[in-house]
Amino acid sequence: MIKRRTTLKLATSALAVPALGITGARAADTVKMIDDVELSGPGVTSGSMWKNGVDMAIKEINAGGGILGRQIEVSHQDNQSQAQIAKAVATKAIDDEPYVILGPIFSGDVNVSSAVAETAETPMFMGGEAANLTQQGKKYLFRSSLSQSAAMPKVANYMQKVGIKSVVIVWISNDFGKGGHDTMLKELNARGIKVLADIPTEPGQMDYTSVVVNAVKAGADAIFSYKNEEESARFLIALRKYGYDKPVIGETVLVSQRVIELAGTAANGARGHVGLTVDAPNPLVLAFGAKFKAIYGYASDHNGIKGYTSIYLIKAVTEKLGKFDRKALAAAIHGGSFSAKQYPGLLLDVAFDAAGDLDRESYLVEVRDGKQVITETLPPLGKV
Amino acid sequence: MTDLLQLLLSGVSTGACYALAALGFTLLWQASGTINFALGEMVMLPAFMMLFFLNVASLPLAVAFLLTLVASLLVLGGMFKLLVVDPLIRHGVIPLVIATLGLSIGFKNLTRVAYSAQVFTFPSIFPDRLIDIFGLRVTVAEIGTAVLACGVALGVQFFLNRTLTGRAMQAVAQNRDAARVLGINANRMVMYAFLVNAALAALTALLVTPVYLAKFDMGDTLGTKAFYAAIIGGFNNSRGALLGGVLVGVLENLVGAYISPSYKEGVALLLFLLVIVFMPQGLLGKPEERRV
Amino acid sequence: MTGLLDVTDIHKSYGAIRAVDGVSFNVAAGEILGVIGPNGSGKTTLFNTILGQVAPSSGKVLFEGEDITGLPPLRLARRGIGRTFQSLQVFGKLSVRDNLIAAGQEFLDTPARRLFSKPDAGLGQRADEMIALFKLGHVAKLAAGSLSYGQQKLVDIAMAFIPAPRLVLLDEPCAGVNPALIEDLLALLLQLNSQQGGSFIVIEHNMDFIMRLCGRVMCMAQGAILAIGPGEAIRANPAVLEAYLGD
Amino acid sequence: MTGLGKSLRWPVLILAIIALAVLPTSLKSYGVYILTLWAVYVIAGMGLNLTVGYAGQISLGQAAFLGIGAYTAGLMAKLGFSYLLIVPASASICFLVGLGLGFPALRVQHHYLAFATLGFNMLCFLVFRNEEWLTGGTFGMNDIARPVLFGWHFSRAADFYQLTFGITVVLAVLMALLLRSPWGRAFAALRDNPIRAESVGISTTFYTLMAFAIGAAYAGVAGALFAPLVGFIEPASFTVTNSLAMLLMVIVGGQGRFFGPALGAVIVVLLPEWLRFAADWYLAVFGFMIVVMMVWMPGGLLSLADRWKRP
Repeated sequence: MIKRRTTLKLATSALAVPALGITGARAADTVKMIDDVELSGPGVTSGSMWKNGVDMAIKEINAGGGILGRQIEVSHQDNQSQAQIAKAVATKAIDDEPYVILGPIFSGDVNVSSAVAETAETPMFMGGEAANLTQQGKKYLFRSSLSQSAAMPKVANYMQKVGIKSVVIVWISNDFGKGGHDTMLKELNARGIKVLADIPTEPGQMDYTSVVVNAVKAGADAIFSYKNEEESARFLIALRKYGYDKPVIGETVLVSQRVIELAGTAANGARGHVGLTVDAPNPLVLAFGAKFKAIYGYASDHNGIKGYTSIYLIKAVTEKLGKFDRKALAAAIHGGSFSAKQYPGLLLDVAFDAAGDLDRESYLVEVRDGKQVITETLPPLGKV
Repeated sequence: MTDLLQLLLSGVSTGACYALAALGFTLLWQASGTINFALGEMVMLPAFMMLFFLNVASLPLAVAFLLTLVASLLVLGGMFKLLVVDPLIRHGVIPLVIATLGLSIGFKNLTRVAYSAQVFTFPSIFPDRLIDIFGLRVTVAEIGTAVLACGVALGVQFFLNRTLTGRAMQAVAQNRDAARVLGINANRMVMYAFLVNAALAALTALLVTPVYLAKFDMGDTLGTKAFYAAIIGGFNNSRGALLGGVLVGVLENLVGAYISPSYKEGVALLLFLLVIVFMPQGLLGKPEERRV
Repeated sequence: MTGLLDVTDIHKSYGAIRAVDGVSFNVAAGEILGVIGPNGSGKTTLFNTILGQVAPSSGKVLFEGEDITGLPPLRLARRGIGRTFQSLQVFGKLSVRDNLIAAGQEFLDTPARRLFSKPDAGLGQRADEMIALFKLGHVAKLAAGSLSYGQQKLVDIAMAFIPAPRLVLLDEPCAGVNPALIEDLLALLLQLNSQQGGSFIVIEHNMDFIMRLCGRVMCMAQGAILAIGPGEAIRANPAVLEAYLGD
Repeated sequence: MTGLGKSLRWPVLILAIIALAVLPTSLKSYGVYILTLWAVYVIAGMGLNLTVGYAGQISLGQAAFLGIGAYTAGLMAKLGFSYLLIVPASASICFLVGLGLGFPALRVQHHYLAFATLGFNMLCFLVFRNEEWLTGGTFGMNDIARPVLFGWHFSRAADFYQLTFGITVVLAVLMALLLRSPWGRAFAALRDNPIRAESVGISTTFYTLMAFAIGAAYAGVAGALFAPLVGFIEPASFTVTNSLAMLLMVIVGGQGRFFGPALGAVIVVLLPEWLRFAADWYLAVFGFMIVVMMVWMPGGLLSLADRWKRP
C-alpha cells in the first residue's frame, strides 16, 4: 500500500512545484528576459558562447543604468539541444511573461520555441542560421546574425569572382551543416558552378582520410567546407597531411580564430566569408573581443557576438520607443535599420527585413601565418 | 592503390585509438562482469586533468601525465570500484549499467561547467612530422599511436597469460569460487583490473587527445566506437579489442570512401549486430558457457 | 518390448570422455524406476540426453512409441514429460501458488485464449489441491524464492506434477532436504503414483528412499548400466557393491 | 499490507486519477506541457517495464520505437489520416518491428541483448537522419497538427493533456490486465528462470517475442502522442541517449513494479526541471544523484516500500 501512496504523493508534488515557480512575484523596476538556449547536448559549444555574450551585454547595460531605467533580469534555461525540452522551456518562459525570449540556436529548437513565442506575441531573438526559419511568416522571430541564405550568396559570388568552376562540398550532418549545404547548393547551381562531390561527415568524426581521398579524387577547383569548429580543424589537418594545395573555402567557422588555434599551421591558406568576427577591423568589435577574452579566458566566436548584439539591439529599439511594449518592439525592428554610431553596443550597423532577417556588412578573410587577414569588406546586400 | 593504402593506414591508426579505449572495457568485463557505460568519459577525464596540470599549474607534460596517472588510479580505479561497482555488482548488470550512465552524465557535465564547453588543443608526445613513403603520407603521431596501442594490447595480453598475477586474475574471472579455493585473493585481483583500466584510460587520453582534441563530450564518439570494437573483437580477449578497433577504424574509412559517407557508421554497426547475433563471443573471444 | 519410454543404445561423448556409453532400458506405464550410481557415473548426463538438454551422440529415445530423440525441453514438456531439477529451480519472485499455476497453464488452450482467460487459467483449484497435498498452505502466498531449501524443493516437485505428466524424471529429490521431510516426500510420491498413474524415473543417492520407492532399480557406472532389476537384487549384486565401495 | 491499506487502495487510486485528470485546469501552460510529456514517457516506460522488468529482457532501443511511432504519426497526419487510424497504425508498426528485434533476443541473452538493441537504435537514428525523402532528415518534420477526434479539436494544451492522460490510463489498465493474465505469469516465469520455464511448457520463444513486441507497441503509441505534443520531430529526440533515459526511468522507479515507470518518469522528466536552481551544475548533480540513488537502492525507488514493510 505504501508503494502506491508514495507514488501519488510524489506525482502530485511534482505538479505543485513547477506550478509554484511560475507565479512568483516580480519587481516592477526590472525587465525580464529568458534565454532558451543549448547549454548541454550537441549544441552546448555554441550555446555557452551565446550565453556569455548575453551575460556580458546585460552586465554592461545594468551597470550603465539598465534600459529606460530598469535593470535587466535574465534567466538562462538549458534546453538540452532537444526540441521537446526547448518547447518546455519556451512554454515556461511564456508563463513568466518576459519582455523577450533569447535563443535558441539549433533549428529544431528554434522551430518549436518560435511557434510558442509567436502564439504569445513575444519577440524572440534567436541564434539560428538555417535559411528556412524566417520563411514561415513569423512576426516575432528575429535573427541575430546573417542567415545562411544571406551569407552563402556572398561566398558563391566570391568563388565566381576568383574563377572557380567546380567545387567539392564537405559538410557536417547536423542541422547547422545541412542548412548550409542546402543553401550553398542552390547558390552554386544558380551561378553554374559544378558540384563534383557532395560529402557529408559525422559529428565527432575522428578520421577524415576517406573524405579527403574522395574530395581530392573529384578534382574540383576548390573545396567548400562547412562544419563545426573541431571538425573543421581535423579536416584541415587531414587535408594538409594529404598535401592538398587548392583553395579551401568556408563560411565563418572555417576561418574563425578558434579553428586556427586548433588546426595550427594546417589552417594557413583557408579562406572564407565571415559575418561576425572579433577580428573585424572595427574598433568597437576589437574592444568587444578583448573584453570577452579578459572575462571568459577564451576568444569569442560569432555566437558570442550574436548574443551580445541582440541585447543591445533590444535596448536600442526599446529606448527609441520609450516604453516596454512587445508588439511595438517587434513592429519597430521589422524594416528598421540601426547604426552602431548611434548605438555602440550593436558593434556593426544592422538592418532588418520584413521576415526578421538581418543584413549588415561582412568580410572576406584568409588565414595567413595563423592569423585572420581581412582581404575585403563586403557591404550589406542592400535588399532591405 | 595509394588511396586504398592511405585509407587502410589511417584506419589502422584511428582503430588503434578505439582499441586502447576498448581494452579497458574488456578488462573490466573479464575481471568482474562490469559493463561500463562511462567508458568514453574515463578517457575524457584524464585528458582534462592533464590539461589542468599543463595550463593552470604550468607543469611539463611528463609531470602532468604522472600526476594524472595517480589521480586516475585513485578516482577511476579505486573509488570507482569501491564506491560504485562493489555495492552494485551483486544486483545484476542493469543497476550497474544505470549507475555508470549516471557517472557518464555527471563527469561530462562536471567537466563542462568546470572547464567550459569549448575545444582545446593538447600537446602531442610525438614530433609533428610528416613521412612520405612512396606517395603514402603518414604522420609520426599516427605510426606512434598505432605501435604503442599494439604494444599495450599485447602487453596486457602477456600480463594476463604469462604472469602469476595475470593468471590469477583470469582464474578469478573464470570461476571466482574455484580461485578462492586456490588461495587467490579474488577481491584484490579485481582491484588490479580496475587499476590497470584506470592506467589505460590515462594512457589513452595521452595518445588520443592530441589528434582528437579535448572537449567535454569527446567521450561520446570514442566510447561508442570502443564499445563496437570490444564487442566485435571479443569481449573476453585482449587481442580481440585490438582487432575490433582496427576493423572498425578501417571499415569506416573504406565504406566512407567507396560506399556511402552517410552510412559510414552503419556498416560498423551492421558488423557489430551480426557479431552479436551469430558469434556473441566476438571474433577472437572464447564462447561463454551458458549456465544451467 | 515397447513400454512408455524406450531408450536404445544411447551414447554421449565429450571429446574423448564417454559420459554415457551404450545405455538401453525401458520404463513401463505406471512404473517407478530408480537410478543409482557413484558420482560421475553418467546419471545426470543420461537424464539430460533424454530431456533434450543435450543431444545424444547416437542412440534413440522413444516415448509412447514415438521418436523423441533430441527434442527440446519445451516439446517434451508438451508431450507429457515433466521433470525436477537437482539444483533449485523455481520462479523466485512468483508466489508458490503462481509457481504451480505457471507450471500447468501452458498445457491448456491456445496462447490467444489464455490471454483472455481467467487470471488463474482455471488452475486455481488444482494448485490449491497440490498445495494441500504438499503441506505448503502456510507459504502459498509467499515468493517461492524466499522459502527454505527444502520447501523450494517441494515446490519444484509439485510443479512437475501439476499437468499430470505421464512421465516424470526426478533428479535427486532428497538432496538437501531435511530428513524429517523425506518420509513425507516418499509417501507423497507413492500417493501421486497411485493417484495419477504416471511413471517416474528417480535419480537418488539415498538408498533407503530408492529401495522403498522403486519397483526396479538401475545402477550405472562409468557411463554404462551395471545392473538393472528389483531393488533387493541390486542391493545384493556384488558388482554394484564394488562400484560403490571402490568409488 | 494491512487490511485498512488494502481497502483504501482503490479509492486512493481513483482519486489520484481524477486529480491528475482535472489538475491541469489550475496549471499554467508549462505545467500542462511538462505533465503531458510525463504521460507520454509513462506510456513508453510501461512498455519498457514489460520487456525489462516483467520479462527480464534488457532493451536499450525503446527510443527507436518512440521514433518509429512518432514518424509514422507525423507522416500519416501530413497525409490527412484520422487520428483514430494513426494510433493503431503506430502501435502495429512498432509491434511488428518489435517482433523483429525480438529475434536476436532468442539467440543472445542479457548484456549481449542490450548491445544488440543499442545497435538497432543507432541504425534507426541513421535512417531517420539520412532518409530525407521520408523523414525530413536532419531538419525533421514540422507543424504536426494536434488531433481531431469526432469533430473535437484537441489543440488546446489542457485538452490534449486530458486526451494523453486518458490514453495513459486506458493503457495502464490494459497492462494491468495483461500482467494479471496467464501471460503475465509466463513473462515473470521467463524472467525468473527461463530453463525451468521451458521444462513446464512455457515457450520462451513466444513470450520473448511478445514481450518485445508489446513493449514496442506501447512506445509506438507514446510516439504517436509525442509528435503532436511537440508539433515537431527530429532524429535527435530518438537517440540511444533517450533510450538510456527511458531505461533509467524504469530502473530508478523500480523495475517489475507497476507504478515504477510513473515514478521513474517523474525523475527523468521533472527532476532536471526542479534542479534548474542549480543552474550550470544541474545536469552534473542529476548524473551523480542517479549514481547515489542506484547504490543506495538498486531495486529502484519503489523498493523502499519493501524496506519499510520488512525492517
